Amino acid sequence: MDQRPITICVNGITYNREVETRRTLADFLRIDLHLTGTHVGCEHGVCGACTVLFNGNTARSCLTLAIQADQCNVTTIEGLAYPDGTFSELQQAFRECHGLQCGFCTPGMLTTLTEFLSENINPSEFQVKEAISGNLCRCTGYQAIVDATMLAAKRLREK
Amino acid sequence: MPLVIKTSFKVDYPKETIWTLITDIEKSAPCFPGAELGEKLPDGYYKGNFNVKLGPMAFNFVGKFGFIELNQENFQAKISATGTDAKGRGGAQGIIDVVLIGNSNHTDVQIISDISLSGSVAQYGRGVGMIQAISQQLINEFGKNLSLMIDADSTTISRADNSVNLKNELLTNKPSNPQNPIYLTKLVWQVFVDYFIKLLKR
Amino acid sequence: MKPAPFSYHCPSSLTEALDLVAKLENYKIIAGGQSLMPMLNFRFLMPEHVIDINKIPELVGVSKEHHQLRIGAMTRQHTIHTSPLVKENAPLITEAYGLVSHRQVRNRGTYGGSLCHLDPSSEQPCFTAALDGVIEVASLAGKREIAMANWTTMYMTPDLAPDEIMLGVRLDIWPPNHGWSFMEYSRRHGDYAIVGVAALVVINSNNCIEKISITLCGIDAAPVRLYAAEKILIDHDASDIAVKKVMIEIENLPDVMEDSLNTADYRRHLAKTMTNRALKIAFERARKRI
Amino acid sequence: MNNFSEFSLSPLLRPEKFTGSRIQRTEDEQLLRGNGQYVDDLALDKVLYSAFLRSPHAHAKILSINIERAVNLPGIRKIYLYKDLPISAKNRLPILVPNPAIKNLMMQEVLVSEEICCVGDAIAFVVAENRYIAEDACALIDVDYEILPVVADCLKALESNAPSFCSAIPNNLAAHVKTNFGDVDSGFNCATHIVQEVFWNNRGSAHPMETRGYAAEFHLASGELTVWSSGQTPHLEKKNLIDILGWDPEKIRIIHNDVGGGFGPKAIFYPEEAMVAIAAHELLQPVKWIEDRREHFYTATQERDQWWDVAIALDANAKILAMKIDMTHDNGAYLPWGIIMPYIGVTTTPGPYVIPAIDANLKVVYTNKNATSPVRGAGRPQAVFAMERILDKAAHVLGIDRAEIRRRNFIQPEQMPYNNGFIYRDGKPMVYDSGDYPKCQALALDKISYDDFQIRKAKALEEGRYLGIGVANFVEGTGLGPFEGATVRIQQNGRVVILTSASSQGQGHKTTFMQICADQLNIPLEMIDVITADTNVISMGIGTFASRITVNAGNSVFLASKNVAQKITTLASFLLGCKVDEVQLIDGFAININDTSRKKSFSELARVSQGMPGFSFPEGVTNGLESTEYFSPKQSTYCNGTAAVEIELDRGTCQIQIMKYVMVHDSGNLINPLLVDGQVQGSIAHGIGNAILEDMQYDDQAQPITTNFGEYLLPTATDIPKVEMHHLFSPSPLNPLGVKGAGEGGTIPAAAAIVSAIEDAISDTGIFLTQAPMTPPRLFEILNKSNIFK
Repeated sequence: MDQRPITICVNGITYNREVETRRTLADFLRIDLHLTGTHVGCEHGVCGACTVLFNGNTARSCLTLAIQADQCNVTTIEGLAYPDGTFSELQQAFRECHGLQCGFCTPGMLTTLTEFLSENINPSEFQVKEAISGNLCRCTGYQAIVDATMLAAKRLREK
Repeated sequence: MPLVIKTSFKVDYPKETIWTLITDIEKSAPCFPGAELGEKLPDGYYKGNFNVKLGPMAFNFVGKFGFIELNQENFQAKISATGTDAKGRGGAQGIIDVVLIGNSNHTDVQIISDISLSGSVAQYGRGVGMIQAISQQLINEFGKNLSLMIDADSTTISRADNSVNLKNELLTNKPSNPQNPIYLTKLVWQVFVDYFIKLLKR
Repeated sequence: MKPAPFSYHCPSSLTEALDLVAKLENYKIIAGGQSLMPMLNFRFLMPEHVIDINKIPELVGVSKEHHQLRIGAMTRQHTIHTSPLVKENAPLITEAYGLVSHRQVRNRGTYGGSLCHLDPSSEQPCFTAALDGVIEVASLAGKREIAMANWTTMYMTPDLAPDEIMLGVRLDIWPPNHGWSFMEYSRRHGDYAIVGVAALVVINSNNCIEKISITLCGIDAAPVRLYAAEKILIDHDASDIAVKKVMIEIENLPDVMEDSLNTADYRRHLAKTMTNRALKIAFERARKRI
Repeated sequence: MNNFSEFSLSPLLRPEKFTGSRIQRTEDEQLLRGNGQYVDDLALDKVLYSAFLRSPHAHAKILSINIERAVNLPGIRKIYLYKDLPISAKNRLPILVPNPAIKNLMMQEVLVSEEICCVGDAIAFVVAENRYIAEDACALIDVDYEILPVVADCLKALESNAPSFCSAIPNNLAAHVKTNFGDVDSGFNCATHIVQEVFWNNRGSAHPMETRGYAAEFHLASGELTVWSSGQTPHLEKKNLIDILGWDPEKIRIIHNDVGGGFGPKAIFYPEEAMVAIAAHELLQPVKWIEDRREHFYTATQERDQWWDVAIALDANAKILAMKIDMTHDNGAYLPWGIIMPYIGVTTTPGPYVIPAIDANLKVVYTNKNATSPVRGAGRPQAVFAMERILDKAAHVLGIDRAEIRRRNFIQPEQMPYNNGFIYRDGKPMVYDSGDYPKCQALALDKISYDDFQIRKAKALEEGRYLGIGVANFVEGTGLGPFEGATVRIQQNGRVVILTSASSQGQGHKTTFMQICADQLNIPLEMIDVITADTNVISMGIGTFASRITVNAGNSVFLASKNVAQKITTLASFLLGCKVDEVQLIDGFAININDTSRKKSFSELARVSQGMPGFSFPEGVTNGLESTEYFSPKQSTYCNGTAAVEIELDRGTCQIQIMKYVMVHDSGNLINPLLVDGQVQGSIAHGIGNAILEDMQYDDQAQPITTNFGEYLLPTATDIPKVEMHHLFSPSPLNPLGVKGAGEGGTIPAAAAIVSAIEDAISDTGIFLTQAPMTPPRLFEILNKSNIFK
């Protein structure tokens, strides 16, 4: 078994762990670090539920090996709220607009849209739909997620 | 997933010669890219391995194969082959019809393979086009190798060694490529080397 | 759906990587991993070794060299998509990357990885062929260059020997007054194209076609460059008649690939639709830039 | 009908503080922080992981299994084969919903003993340190198969020379149900028009984003087994485990924490759950199995694969006189949910229309494909597809407008309650309880400006654009009994807890129940906790499916809360020295309205109600401030709706774009419109998937060939339009809240409306579309045959 030590910073905390080289980043976060907010929905990079911010940019954690995250920064859904624990504009808007039902796709939606809004706080509804077109949701029919994103964008603009 | 694949190749030999060669599994099998002949079973079948690359995927099908019909008059043969991937990724089973059409100096070998795949190999959705494309290439290769074997005097070539070398060259590595002459000459060269080595061994 | 065991290698230099590919059997190179990882998770692929070339600086970067654009094999798709240098010199590429999968994938996925995976529906081999890309590969024995036209040896199999690694691609820069369009049909936004087309054209002041390039993906194992059609269109006026002539060429394409989901007829129909639309846009853009 | 209506309700629920308002969900706080507790999130000490070796063949006999290479792999804890199962687990799984019409019953085994009946059947169960190793081991288990002839086509399966899908079953016919009412023959004899057509819907999968999963832990000290599941029916799971393990009921506890979507297939009991329980008990270590997505394609039940041969007889005015239905259901290999779903389909056919006579003939046929059971919509989408499409065809034949032919056949509101003639799955006559079908369609047509569509269409055509419009109506039996229970309790800390077995997969039940309870006790939501889906908190339960929870559990919460309010006021009246009707409940206090300084908190009252040793209660006071109710509706409630959709077809690609989607939905009173809108929008997305995207394909050897999300296409954000939603409120007279189910209505008419619109966009070809999904490749093949591209 090919095991290696890695150092990884997740949501601002640095972890040193031994990982088997074939272990995916998704499994590492969930099983080794008990950060189970990142969900695994398909393990072939289509559903987007496992999306995390990898050195600031979104990545499918089921298509990334944990070993590849050595010396890297990762942000998961657990790290999206403000340090004092208050919801980010996006999280708050998701709650107000009923942007989640079962909540399983939510971590991927939030990380994806966090990156999206960081680059565009004045999006059109279509741009939002494009931005989440790599994230599958079976409950909401997406509209409430789009509404939530538009609301969050509005608040970010007013901030 | 069931596939009917029609392939054919032409060789400049009388069909009698080709018939004798093809129907002698111990001789012809090694000429088939990826085929490794195993032991003969009581029921007349042979154990065998078939290594094939489906694009990025390399499979090693372990199974058995043999003739279920030999029709000397019409030069028609029916082969049955079944195999399971050694790494548990499913299997393949097929009935292969071979018909020889030709005259005293040319033969057109027509092969209709009715193959059905199971397990994850069947579910590699992008596979169908790939499998058809690859089949013709394998058959072309088969035809070339048969010719080479006859050229190199089929009587003196020891199958075992030959099969081994053919395997090493042809199969597990990069599949051969008509657009790539270098590779073919490499192959020809390889076969002759085997042949001479064997002569020297005597 | 977990990868089978493999031993992992992470060379920090090209020579180190070349040493590895020269000595290792049954290995796979992981670039962005966006195609490889699913195949590892599904266990379609079960290599003994995985060589990670993400830590090799020489393989990354976009630059302009003489009259060509050079893109390193490990340059991320998102980097290329958003590169001003690329947009200025090859807007076709920028447009094509807008259709490549999704942001999360483009952040990790690489140009070289895609060219080596060589999915017949992928946009990247298609625009590479359209821009007469030349692929640079290296082994311990030295460097080798392969024209995109010869890169595909068979279905999803590039002309890359086991001891070779792809370094990058050089692509022709078209004159500043050229028109372009990349169009594709996919079932959903970001899906692999069923059929895609890359069109480039230069039109002179009398609306005559001086230079043209038309390439299809999703039609065969390799991108299909419509050389015959291009020949016919040179010096032809950039009109609907010209477009019709290309339609005839597509109608006469010998064999169009087929799979369990999309028939050859459908792909041919899509090829005509997409080419028709792409050419009109390319003509339009070219005229604007005269 | 006499005393049909038990409860008299105003069309809109009497205004309350919480009930009826758009309350944000209490569930979201944790989910949005990533603190959900899905089954794979459970941190169990020393947990073992597992994987199943599954058959690559659709029909085969196992000749031999050799685990030598696998068992010696480091990290392997145990490999189970059929022979290793406890005796009680060697029987086939019990059928969940038996039916006398089932002639040949075939159910799954926990592990296959000998004969495989579909791809994905479990042959071996590997328990290991982690899932990676478990999968390594699976690849090293050598199985020798004898491949048997395969049944892949449910129509061919009935031919005399067809092979049998399973050697234990003589023929492939699982059940043949004939049901009819009225005089069909005279209907057809005196008809001026007879319109007939054969329709087909393909299978899809539910694909909740969370796959199935189970974790089990055996507590040596108490001898109890706890099973956490990602399911829909905790008490049904428990019932099955009791039989399979042969244990005392009180030793088995099922808990569903957060569940990542269900949509039907998670409602049935699967072999994997039994296997995990058995292993956890035997290995004295927690065992977890999480289905991967590929397994979900093989083993989670699917739906829709049906052939409908339908004929209607009409008079000169296009009024329907009679109908004949001949339906064949491709059931796949097993019958976990009996024949309920295809039967629901048949009985749903009449929908909102007056049909005096129907002769229905249902054949449920086994094939070597994955088993079927209800998926969101549960047989109704196919029925509505058949009914609405045949009406479209009739309209075409008679030369009248598609909306007009529907208008002429609607059941009128004054005909309510209306008996449609069939006996429903609940064994009761199908009596529609309320609804205004003509108004529903009229509103939809108005909102999509149906009347001037032809002008839009003509104008678009001038620009070479092809528009189409489609309309579909449905009536859906929801809120099925028998019951779902709830306990409401005031605890000694003054907080209120609601306990119910109703399991949530994202519907927001907790919030809904809190709203209902808060209004009855006049307390803020923050004072309430809700515990759902734990078999230890309430003795009986059914589960979450068939849009039944608000009707059943919701009304139980309502009644139990009322009882508790009663108990509080009675007790308080003694302590406050006033009459019962002088006690008012405000924010957790019982107050004497004559002297508001005199009040008792819920906490004080709860303590008193728990009694003091030796002291008796005053007369009229009973112990405890709690009540348990099992509301049992006397029959189903029937929600209805109309979908109207306008599309543009791109003939160059055969892709359609939905320009406008209007949904008018009537599910009676709404407890929380915010959540209902979410349910409807979500179920429409599922229906759009069924209409144009989701196409589960098998080859002629019953090999599933679309087993990943790259080839089985779920709708993404760019495929789903912003639906214009309107609600009508026809409260059900059958329950105190006047509610009906709302979770599936969006899915049911979607394919019928969209395919009708596509057909309208190719009206120049005269082609009639009979299939769903109408994917672009499928539409291309149809159009190409008609040479319109030439």
